Amino acid sequence: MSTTTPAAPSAPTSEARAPKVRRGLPPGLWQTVGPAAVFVVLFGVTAALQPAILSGVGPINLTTQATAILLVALGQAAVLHVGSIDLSNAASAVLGAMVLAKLLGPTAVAAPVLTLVIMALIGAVNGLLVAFTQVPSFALTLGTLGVLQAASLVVSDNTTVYASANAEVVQWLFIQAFAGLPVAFWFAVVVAVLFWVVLRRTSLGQALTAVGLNETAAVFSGLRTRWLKVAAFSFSGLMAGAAGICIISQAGAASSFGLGSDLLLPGIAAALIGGVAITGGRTNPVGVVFGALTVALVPIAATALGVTPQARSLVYGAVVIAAVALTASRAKGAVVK
Amino acid sequence: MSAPEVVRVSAPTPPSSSPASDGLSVTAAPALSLTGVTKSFGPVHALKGVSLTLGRGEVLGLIGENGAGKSTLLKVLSGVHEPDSGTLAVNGKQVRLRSPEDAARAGVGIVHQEQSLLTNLSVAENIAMTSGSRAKAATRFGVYRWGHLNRVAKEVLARIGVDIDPRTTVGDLSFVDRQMVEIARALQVDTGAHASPVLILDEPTSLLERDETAVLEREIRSLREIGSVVFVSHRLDEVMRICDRVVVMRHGEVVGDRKTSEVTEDELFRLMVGRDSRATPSERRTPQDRATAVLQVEGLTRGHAFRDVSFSVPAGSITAIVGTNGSGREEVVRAVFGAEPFSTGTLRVAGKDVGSWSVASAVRAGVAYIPSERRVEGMVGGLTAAENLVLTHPGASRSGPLLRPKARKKIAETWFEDLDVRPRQPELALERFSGGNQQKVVLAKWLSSSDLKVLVLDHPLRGLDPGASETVNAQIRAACARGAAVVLLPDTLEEALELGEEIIVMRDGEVTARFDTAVETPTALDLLEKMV
Amino acid sequence: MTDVLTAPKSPGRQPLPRADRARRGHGRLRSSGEVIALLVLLVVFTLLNPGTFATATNARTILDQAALPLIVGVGATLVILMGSIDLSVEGVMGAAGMTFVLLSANSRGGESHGALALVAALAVGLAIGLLTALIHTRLRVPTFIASLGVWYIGLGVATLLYGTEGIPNFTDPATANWASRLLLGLPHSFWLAAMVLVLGLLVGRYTRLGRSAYALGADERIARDNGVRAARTKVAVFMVAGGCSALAGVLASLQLGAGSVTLGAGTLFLTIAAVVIGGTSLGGGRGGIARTALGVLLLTVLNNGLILSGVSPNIQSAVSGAVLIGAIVAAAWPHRSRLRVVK
Amino acid sequence: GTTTQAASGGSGQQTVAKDDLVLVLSVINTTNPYMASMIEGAKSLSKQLGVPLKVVDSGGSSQQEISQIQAILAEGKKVALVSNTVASADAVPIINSVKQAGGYGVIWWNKPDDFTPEQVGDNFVAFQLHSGVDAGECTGKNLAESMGGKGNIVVFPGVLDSTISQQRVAGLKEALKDYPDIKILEERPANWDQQVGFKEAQGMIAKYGDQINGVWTADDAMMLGAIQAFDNAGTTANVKFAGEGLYPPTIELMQKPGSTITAETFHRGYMASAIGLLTAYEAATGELDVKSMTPEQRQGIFKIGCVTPENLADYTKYDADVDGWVKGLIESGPFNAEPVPVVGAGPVKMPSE
Ligand SMILES: Nc1ncnc2c1ncn2[C@@H]1O[C@H](COP(=O)(O)OP(=O)(O)OP(=O)(O)O)[C@@H](O)[C@H]1O
Ligand SMILES: Nc1ncnc2c1ncn2[C@@H]1O[C@H](COP(=O)(O)OP(=O)(O)OP(=O)(O)O)[C@@H](O)[C@H]1O
Ligand SMILES: [Mg+2]
Ligand SMILES: [Mg+2]
Repeated sequence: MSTTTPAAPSAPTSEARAPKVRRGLPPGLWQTVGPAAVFVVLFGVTAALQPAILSGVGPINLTTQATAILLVALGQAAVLHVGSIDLSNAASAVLGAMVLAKLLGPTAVAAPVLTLVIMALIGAVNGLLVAFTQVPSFALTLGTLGVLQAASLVVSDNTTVYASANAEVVQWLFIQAFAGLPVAFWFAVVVAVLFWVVLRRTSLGQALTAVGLNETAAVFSGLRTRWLKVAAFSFSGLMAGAAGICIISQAGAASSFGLGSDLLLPGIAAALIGGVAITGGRTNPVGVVFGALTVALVPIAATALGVTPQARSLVYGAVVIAAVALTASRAKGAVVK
Repeated sequence: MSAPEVVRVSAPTPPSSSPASDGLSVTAAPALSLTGVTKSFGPVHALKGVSLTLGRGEVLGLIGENGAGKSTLLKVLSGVHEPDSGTLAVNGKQVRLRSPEDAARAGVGIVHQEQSLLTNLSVAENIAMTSGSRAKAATRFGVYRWGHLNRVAKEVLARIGVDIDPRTTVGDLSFVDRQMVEIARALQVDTGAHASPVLILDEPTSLLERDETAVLEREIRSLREIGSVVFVSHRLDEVMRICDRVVVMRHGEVVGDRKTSEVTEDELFRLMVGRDSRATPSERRTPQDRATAVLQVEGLTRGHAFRDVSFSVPAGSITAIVGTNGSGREEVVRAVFGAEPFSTGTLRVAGKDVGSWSVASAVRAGVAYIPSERRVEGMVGGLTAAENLVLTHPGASRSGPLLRPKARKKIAETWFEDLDVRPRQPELALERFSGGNQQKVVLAKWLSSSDLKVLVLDHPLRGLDPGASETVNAQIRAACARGAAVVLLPDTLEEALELGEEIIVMRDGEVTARFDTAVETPTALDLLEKMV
Repeated sequence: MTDVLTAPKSPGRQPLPRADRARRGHGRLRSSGEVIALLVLLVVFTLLNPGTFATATNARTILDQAALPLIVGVGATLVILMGSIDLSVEGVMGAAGMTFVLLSANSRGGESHGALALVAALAVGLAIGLLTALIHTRLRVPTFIASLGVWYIGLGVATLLYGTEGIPNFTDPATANWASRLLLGLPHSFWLAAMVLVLGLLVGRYTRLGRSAYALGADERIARDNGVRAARTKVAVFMVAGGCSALAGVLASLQLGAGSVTLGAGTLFLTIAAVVIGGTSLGGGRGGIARTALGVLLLTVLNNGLILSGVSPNIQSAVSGAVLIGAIVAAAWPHRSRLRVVK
Repeated sequence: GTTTQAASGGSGQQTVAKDDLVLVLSVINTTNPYMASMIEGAKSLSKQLGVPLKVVDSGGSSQQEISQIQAILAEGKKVALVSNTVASADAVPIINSVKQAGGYGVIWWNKPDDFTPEQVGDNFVAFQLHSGVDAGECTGKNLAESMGGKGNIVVFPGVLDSTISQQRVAGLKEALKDYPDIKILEERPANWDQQVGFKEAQGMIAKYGDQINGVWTADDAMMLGAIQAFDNAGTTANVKFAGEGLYPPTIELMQKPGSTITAETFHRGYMASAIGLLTAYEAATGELDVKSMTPEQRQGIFKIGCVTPENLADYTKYDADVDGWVKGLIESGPFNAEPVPVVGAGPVKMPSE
């Protein structure tokens, strides 16, 4: 009840409280370049303190780390774009990795494709439940998170699943390089660019945006809003499957609590640092690329800055907040919750 | 109806202490006075040196086209905006209103253009939520006194003749009741501390049905006893009936200040729009064959909402449905659009039976719907005007799955010219346009269909100024000329009589009368009789 | 994540869906669905586990285990009622719990500072809540991300406090056993939670803070225009939530008899699930603390019952998840309509 | 295109000058006593060898673990690394990046079975562990003995997908074959976590009450949580406990008269990290010729101490002088130091069911 804080003087309307930062930039410009700028600055500082990161394996490691994060973040961005959230995508990624590891032996080259299809279908189930039973996605995907976790325990029989046969089908993704960076990363970037094209240049994208900005009006405009939501969740599942492929490509094995199981929060952070509005309708997938790179850079930067291991999560939290504070798209006068 | 007489007749005798009831002889300091108030939003000069006074016990009408600056002026008066320059005096004392709280403390209460109740809280709480001494009394040692709150709310509501249980959740109230709660809340500024409180009403009636406004009119007139009122409306007849004096604004300036007893509606109209005549009603068309109608509704029923509703609309004809709030007419047209379900009955569009009906399939069949709730249902505020325009019927702005921004811009520019949408910036987010201009864009969004068969208009002129109303009406007629069947839920009976080739009257979910205006000429009274 | 019924926004379109009317009177327990579900669970588990489920010992266990999510749930509900969310729960629990242990008599040789330890732990929670709120209100960062960052910050603080020495255990046996000692036949932990719950109910129903939270959740713009001090309310509510989490951290360390950075692991999602199952809308404005208490009991009984029934730990998360899905789908079913917008 | 990895296969062992070398220890977290002990051993070795040390805190996350190791590799120094991996599969990307950066790595506790040092080459110097089966057999036997060969026990394994936990449980079951009157009531995975151990034990107490005569846990953190739950129920005195790893609080409890902790094992984090780092260091500097290492040295199973209340003091004496023990290790080499010499070559054989 009693507040001991110097609360902001209550202003009459929200419009009057528009932030005073970034005056002088044309509106919207910062939202576009902000995520990239944040990354470049953080990278610059790190490189200045630790020049080795610029050469040799530094960029490779950074992009290798960023790839899986980027993939789940793109899926998350699609779901956030229609105003929902997907808390189950990391669990999907792990399950996807296990499915892939099990399929590689019998189906070889077809395995990655099958994995993507299966994971997209799982995403679609999430979407169907959200759209047709009309429940909040936050709660629903919290439930599917539990189900998928159990599924991965069952699929893996509580152990680590190894991709012993035909591992080379996916291994090259992080071995082959283009312009000095792993091919897998470029694939993810291409997905981001395609996603950008879909959002900005296609009617599907415009419809998704309409749903995110005002779902009721989208319904009244004759858009098939439920199927659009299903599409967004399917894309999230698909991207989780792609992240699963990355896990097998990198580690050759997957386990329920191993690599990929903690991609949820980094994925959300990457999307938000990439300028995705958590309220929906405002997404720049290219910004998400830089969001993912920033998230992957934080541990590296912390090491370079000599932060002790004990203080690392503190730094991580502070950077996430600062980056989002700098890049989040906040419509002028909009209520932030 | 001659307005001034009505005012005189129903005006309560002013209390002897306040001789200013007719706004003529202001002896004490005026309740409110403004001098040289300016307010700009970036490049938009919303108010350019506005001066006016409001006498004690006076009801002042404020009219003007959309975007004239009325709402902005009222927001200055109620502490929402601070003026860039100019002064403000309440009861002769110069004041600075930095927040709605300041305003309430100074005795100024407001009912905003948009409803501003918290639907999840009780009536009593909403009434208590305004700041000022009442709100302070609502708690003791920081603890809510529910009993006290309910008693106060009951009193306040009783004063405007409303009997609502103050414990009801506002979301459960009918729209009219909510509006009454808003007024009751705004009235609370009168707490003995204020000799002459000021109540500001920004288009309180634009969302009400005609007959519902009668209650409000009575209340507003009786408010003269306890204070002064500023009243905004686009309905000139209403202004003439209710107000003692009218101030006309145009482009952020006061262009006229007249006593209602000395002015006519036509003169006010001229002042508002800066031109002379009002449009003449179109000629009647010949009756058409209803058997081949584009839209055929037969025995449509859904629970208690509507029962056995039948009508048909031929191509190029307008059917107006009138009825009071709760008559079920909105539900019927929303069912026609697929936005709400119906349990039995048939719907035929262009001769084809419609089985499983949804908005998407309705749109594909060529049905268009202009909702009354523009902001929520009609437009995606965050998209640009151009994007909104082509969202449903992309036309040339799309080839296959790909969008063509240039073609879109061209389409939008054409429509902006045709409908005189201002500003002429189709690439601006639609939420940044004024309500009237938003409505024009929403209209264009549906009219741009190459295959428009049925056009459903739910209060298309709500909140529009007379000039904009004419543009919209012209477009409705143009759509008819192109062969669309129009279903119209008009704002006013006059509108129905002017536009409707068939007029259907509904009450309590059932059709109570039909008039074919080609063969008979009903009066507003005829319609009203069947409505209530 | 907002849950918006379009109907109330459409003036003139009355009456509202009937189910919505049944929900009026927020904060009051009107929804029988959850109560019935709880009763069904109780009956089913009693039948499945004769002699073990319906016993005084098990009742105590359930109440002891419900204590943590109940305490956290009070704060979380207030935050969610505002339409915000507080993800920092586990970080706050870690930091506050560690503070408490290190200021009490512990195996690292720390001396007992008595009540100061409790005060300091609560202060840590309040400070972290304040931090979240200030990041949110001043920098206009959505609470989701502000509290996500603060979650990490809390964990970082806990880790720094922990340092590199061994586990700090309470050395005073009276302290180490406090949580589970009985008072009137029920464990202290439960009485503590009950106290917080009652306070929370009073705050939600009778104080300006609680009512302002409801108002902000319904429509922040309107609430502001009606004189609700949005920033102040947010700061206060987040501090209350931080305080609740801190108290939960203290209780968790008492239950455990030791400090641990990951003391709160699992509490966040459990609590949010309980809030949602209770029927508080994630969009804000609707629901209440009493409902959350019911949700907590439902989930605690479910978990306890599943263990007693010998459900394999492998699929326990699936069962909890499926119950969560089932509960929210069942709750949402009557409200379904073509125009309902849920995010 | 080019490849991001150095050519695989048996690239020659390139020795690294001591000045270019940095020791790296990656631990799962910094707050578990075992992990804290690993850090302590690594610090001591670093000091005594005069080589700098970097500690990686994985924070329980594979993602963080790998990215931080790669961040250190990106700094350009050659590493001698020991990783206690979060998940066994993490060993692959960790070793691959170490190899690519020309460093030398040792993995402790967890790795995929078919990912062996011999197969990767010189840069994957060794894989080391204490046999979980040995530990399970030891504590299982001692617990059963202390219960007089009969009664009911509940079992708390660690994280479900952990190999080491599965080994320990298998060892326990193997030992219990000799005690047919001891019955396992239920297995409840408790995630290596004291809090989870506490909660799961609460559930078991509610379910079985006085039927429980013994509690077997796959490590001491979970045992301490379980003891707290039994303390709260007031039944600690009636129940025998078996733990693993002899944490400092366990020692205190065991030293108290009437302690019911009857079965423990002894091995130390500082020993593991020092052995591992010394192995990697010696390979890096050329002191150890990787090609001529025996299978026992490349996939070493290290001895585990079997502790009862009676022989407790024989083991606790080592903790008093960590630096001294590390000094001895440097002298004796990584594979022969008491009480943890190599006793066999991996992989650990699971007892047949
Ligand atoms: N917050 C604002 N920011 C920018 N421009 C504004 C703002 N408020 C009002 N305006 C502009 O000020 C002008 C006057 O608007 P105002 O809302 O006062 O008109 P109005 O007379 O109330 O019109 P209507 O009859 O449509 O309600 C318009 O051009 C409007 O665009
Ligand atoms: N962020 C903004 N930038 C520019 N103009 C704005 C902004 N926010 C609001 N406005 C303007 O504020 C004005 C007030 O809004 P409102 O929708 O009430 O308009 P209005 O003029 O009253 O329209 P109408 O009566 O036709 O509904 C609008 O004209 C709108 O253009
Ligand atoms: Mg206005
Ligand atoms: Mg208006």
